[in-house]
Amino acid sequence: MAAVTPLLEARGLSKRFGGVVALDSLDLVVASNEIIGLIGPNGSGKTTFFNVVTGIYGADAGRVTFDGADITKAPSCAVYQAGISRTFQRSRLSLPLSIFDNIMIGNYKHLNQGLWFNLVRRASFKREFEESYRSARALVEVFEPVLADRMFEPVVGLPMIDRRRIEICRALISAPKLLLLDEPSAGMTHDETKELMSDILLVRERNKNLTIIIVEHEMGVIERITDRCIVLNFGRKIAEGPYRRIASDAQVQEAYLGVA
Amino acid sequence: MDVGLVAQYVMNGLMLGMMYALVAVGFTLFFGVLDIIKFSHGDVLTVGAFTALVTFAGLNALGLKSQWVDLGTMLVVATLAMALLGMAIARYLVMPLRSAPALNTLLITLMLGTVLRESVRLFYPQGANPKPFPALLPRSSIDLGSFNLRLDNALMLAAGVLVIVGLQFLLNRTKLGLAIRAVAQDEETARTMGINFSAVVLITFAIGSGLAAFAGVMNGLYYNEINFGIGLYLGVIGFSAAIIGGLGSIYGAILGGFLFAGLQTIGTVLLPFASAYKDVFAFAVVIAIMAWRPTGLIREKISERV
Amino acid sequence: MTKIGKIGTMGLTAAILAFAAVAADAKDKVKVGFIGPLTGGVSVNGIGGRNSADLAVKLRNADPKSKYEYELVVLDDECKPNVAVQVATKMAADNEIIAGATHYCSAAAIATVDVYHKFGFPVIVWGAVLPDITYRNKYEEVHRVNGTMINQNDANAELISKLGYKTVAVIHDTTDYGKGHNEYFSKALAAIGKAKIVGTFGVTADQQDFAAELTQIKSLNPEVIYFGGLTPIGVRIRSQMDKLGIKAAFDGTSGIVSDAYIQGLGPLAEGTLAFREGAPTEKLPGGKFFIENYNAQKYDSPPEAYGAFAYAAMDMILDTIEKVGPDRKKVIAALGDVKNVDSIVGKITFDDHGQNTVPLITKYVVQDGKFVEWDESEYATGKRKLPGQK
Amino acid sequence: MARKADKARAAFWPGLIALAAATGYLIALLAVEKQTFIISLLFGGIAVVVVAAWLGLFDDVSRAFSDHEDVLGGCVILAALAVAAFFHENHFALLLIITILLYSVATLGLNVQFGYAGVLNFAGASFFGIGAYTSAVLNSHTALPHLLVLLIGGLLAALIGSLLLLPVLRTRGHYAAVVTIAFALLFKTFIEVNDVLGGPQGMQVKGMNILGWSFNDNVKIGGISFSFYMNYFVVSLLLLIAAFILVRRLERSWIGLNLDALRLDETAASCFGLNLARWKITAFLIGNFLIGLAGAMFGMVGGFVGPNNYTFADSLILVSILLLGGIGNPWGLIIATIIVVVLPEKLQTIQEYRFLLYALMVIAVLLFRPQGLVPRPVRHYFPGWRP
Repeated sequence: MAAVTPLLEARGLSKRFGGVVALDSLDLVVASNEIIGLIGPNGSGKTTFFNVVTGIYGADAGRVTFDGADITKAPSCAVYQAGISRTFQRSRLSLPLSIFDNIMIGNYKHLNQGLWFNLVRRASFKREFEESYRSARALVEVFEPVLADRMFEPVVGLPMIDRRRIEICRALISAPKLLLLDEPSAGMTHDETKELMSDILLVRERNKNLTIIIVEHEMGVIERITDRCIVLNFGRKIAEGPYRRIASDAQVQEAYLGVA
Repeated sequence: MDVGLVAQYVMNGLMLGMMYALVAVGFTLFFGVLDIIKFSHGDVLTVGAFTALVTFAGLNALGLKSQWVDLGTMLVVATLAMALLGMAIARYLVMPLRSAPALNTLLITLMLGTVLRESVRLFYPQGANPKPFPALLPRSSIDLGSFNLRLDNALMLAAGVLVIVGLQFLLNRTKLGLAIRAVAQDEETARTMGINFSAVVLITFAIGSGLAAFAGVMNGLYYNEINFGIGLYLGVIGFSAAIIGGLGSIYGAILGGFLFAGLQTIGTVLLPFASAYKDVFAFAVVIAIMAWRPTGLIREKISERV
Repeated sequence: MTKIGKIGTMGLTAAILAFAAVAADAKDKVKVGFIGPLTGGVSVNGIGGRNSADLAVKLRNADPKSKYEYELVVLDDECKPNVAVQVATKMAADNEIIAGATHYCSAAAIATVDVYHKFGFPVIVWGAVLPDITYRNKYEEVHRVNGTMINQNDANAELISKLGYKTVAVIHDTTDYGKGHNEYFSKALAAIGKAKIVGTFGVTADQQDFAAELTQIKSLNPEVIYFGGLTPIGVRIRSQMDKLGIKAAFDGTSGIVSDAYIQGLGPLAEGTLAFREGAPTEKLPGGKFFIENYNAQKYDSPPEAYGAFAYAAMDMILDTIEKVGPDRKKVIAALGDVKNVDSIVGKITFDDHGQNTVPLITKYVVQDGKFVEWDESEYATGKRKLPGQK
Repeated sequence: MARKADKARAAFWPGLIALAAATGYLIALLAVEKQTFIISLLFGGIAVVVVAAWLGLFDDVSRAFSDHEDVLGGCVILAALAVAAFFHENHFALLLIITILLYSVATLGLNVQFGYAGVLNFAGASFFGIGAYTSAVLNSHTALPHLLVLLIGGLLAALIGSLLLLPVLRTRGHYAAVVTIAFALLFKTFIEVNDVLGGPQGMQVKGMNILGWSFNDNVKIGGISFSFYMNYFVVSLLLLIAAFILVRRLERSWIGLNLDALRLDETAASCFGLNLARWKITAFLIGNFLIGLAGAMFGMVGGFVGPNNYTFADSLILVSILLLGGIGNPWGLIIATIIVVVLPEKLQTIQEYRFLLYALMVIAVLLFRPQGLVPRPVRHYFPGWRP
């Protein structure tokens, strides 16, 4: 994968919480159209990396460039505008809102946010609304056709798997360049996870230039969908490469199992 | 301005600050364990003061005349009664609303405050009028130039400090305190540690409300007058104090209390012939502080998992 | 509490039924109004006034010669301008109510005069003493049976000067009532020219802590503290004076002439001066008659200082309605020329502003837990001395 | 509400019937004077509502409203006119109705702030007061047209409100609460102690006057004479209609969605491009504008402004209206406003006890129906729209 242009690039990225070092001068390069598995034991800084990239935390040192632009200091909303969207470890949907609303939250940059447009020009607003409805519906249908008929029901009543699906739709609706998946399997059965993954791959089939970084504990998932893995431990990169190679790496096994 | 006058101002400020601090501490305790604002706190104070007054009348009816016995009994009765009231409030109004948005708790306790206040006004004989509160502390005073130090004020100040120190000890040195702090830190972990959550909450409310009763009696002794309205004002100020100090931090509450009193006093000194502006000044500063330190002077540790 | 609510309701129902029973012989019903502070710090005065007005109505209804069956509509102004405007609007807006005896608090009264004028609703003020209520505008709707604060402040200043005091600090609440007292007292004192005012402090009517003001006053070290305001803060200021070791004499106005003041202070009230226009109730022409009938009704609270005036105001309203019938315009016209009309507070004459002239001013001093007339007090005889009294 | 989102439009008539009943009830309640009747009327009303709710009739009503809101909205306006017509000579009843209308406008503003954006505002009464004082000052010292004065009242409230923007934006939850609480107390004290604005005594406000049509004179049309409050009623009703449409459209737009998103989860919202500050400011200013507008109008109606009208306690009344009605639901707000304004007024002859009963009532609602009387339904961008 030498010659591909880097989409996301982190250099010497560090983040400290009080005494705890969550990221320790991390270097990491992700090329376009890759699917990267970001793995490592709990507290090895995977989620922190996502939070730093998406501007929820500011980095203490180092820089992050995305698509050639420096986004180290960029606030969350700017990072999204640049084309990065994410899911969360603990599902963060707005429960009282409808499925459609939740997905539309993810579509902020494609919706006309002008006061005048929204309040006065209701006819054109209606047009935009109907378009958005169609695209959202189409996306949901990929994951679960049943949900597509319940677009205006609150998500609060839905099971975990459906919530995950909607969360992923929310992340995909804005057609991002980079998708950060934070433990999509959390709180789901093995089969559910499988199903979800194939749906994600399906979406990617349609949209070739979608790059994905996935944090996951289910090694089955990692093995199945990633082109390449990056292993973190105590905030530093300890290994990198295809899953097979990584799996046999001594350091990695030590990190995970604590055996030499 | 001569020294004596300064001393006088300082004394006024300290007395106010102490009372504010006592109220603020209550707010902070409740917030600590339940992340809620119990707005009836101020009116619990009122009820406490009136309870003490009734006790006093009762004792007189019994023919007891010793100041110290009177005072002691009044304090005990009022504190215990309010502790019970506090537990009742926690049990029947606050706990049931845990799932509801925080504002509902704020509002329900606020309405409860109205109920308490109105009840005092309506059901205490002539409750609408200011009531004389017995001066049970030795009133002898030393005149130092234009500064006159009254023994009773000094005693009250001391008592207040003692109570706060005692509370500190309770929270930091005892098993109960540990439990309370554990719950305040993280309810779930506390439960897993085998702490009886609701018991801790009830006890905390008991303590907080007891403090309010104490503050109420202090207030009565200081002004030698109580009326059904005292709680509302003290409540709001105590709340502001707890907030600027930083909710959940006892020190913050104390700091906030004295800070607010200080602001009011400074306000009066700065604007001598418009001392009415002192509250405008004080609250303006409060707003400024919130802009400067959005989570209070002593920052509350917010750990948001993302 | 709902229980109490219900009980209240039952009581009310009973009252209404009783009324119906009395009204068996079909006289026309006529509604008249009363407004006063029934809640809040000065509620005793309001309730005393209400009872007195109620007494007037009861006696009238008991009188077989009366043409109409009167019903008293009572509203609470809480002694607050804003509430007063609301209830005044409520009363004046109700065309069934012909006229009203209104307001103990000047701050409330002055805020409402425009309302009464707007709705053409005749009122007789029964307790508020601010001159502007009758004199600021020339509203034919507004009348007043009690005197204004001007005369009482003249008497006040005179006494202070006579007692040989040289320095006075003034505290007044910042409503028109307190400001008025400040204005007229200062004028009167200056006119005599014996004592001078060393400092003036405005305080809000619901203020709790006066340490700040009093500390400054202390540094000014006056012989007298004049207070233009009502009982509640009067009580606070007096007791906090003691806290700060201020020895000055406390000189109040009609606003503190109330049992609540003495209840509120206990022994500290001793030696407080106060002034009120009109003779003490028991010395009024109809005083004995009034007190006897009042007690006969077994009201749970006393008539207080202005009860007799409330009675007189209501009685005059009823007389007028009896004379000209239940019609606001006619009542206004009739009240326009009231001259030397007998009443329990003496002869009533309304000047062109509807103001009754009450020459007599009573000076009070608190002695052994009672408001005693100054001239009969041991302070006048010199048996006791006010702080700093020469 | 509409569980199985049936494709068919819901029936129209349940809404109409409910509306008619409500209108009749309101007229009765306002007309009755005798306490005994009022009490029985109240308990009767409560009983009916409870039974109807138990029979699930209200689901039909709410479905009717969500599908035919435009038509039914028109009917509501007619109903309001009918009530006013019934009391055309009764000053006080009209005043009450006007109060309801204007408080509704104010709470709609509060709703944009707290109900949608989640920005706490415990100084509602203060901004209301700013509006009222604006009209007091401008009407007596300037010759500005009074409709313009209303506008200025709103703008001024928004402007002064923006002084609080920095702390409001930086703080959250209870900390945000204290900012507005402090402001509420500051405002009241300030008005009280400074003489320029009349101090505790307040000020008189000149009545409204549009193109020489003086609102304070009783009107005679044909043989019928109307109370002068009728003038104010018409304008107030127009204000409410405008405010309602504004808030409704706001809710049913991407902006409404943004506000919900930032209320429910700021972090997630900002991860999807939301500029938190921008939308909080928008909501806060729009809200204060509406509150100030209502205040300015109310000042002219009441003819008097005083610091004690705009205390912290009054702000809390406004907030409690929000909770009673069901946060975020404009219809609920109006119902709650009617209750909160009319109830204490009608219970006044139990004078001394009215606050007590009123407080107990709110407690009961919070305990047994915390989501408010009329919970907010899930967002439908266009009433009756079906995929």
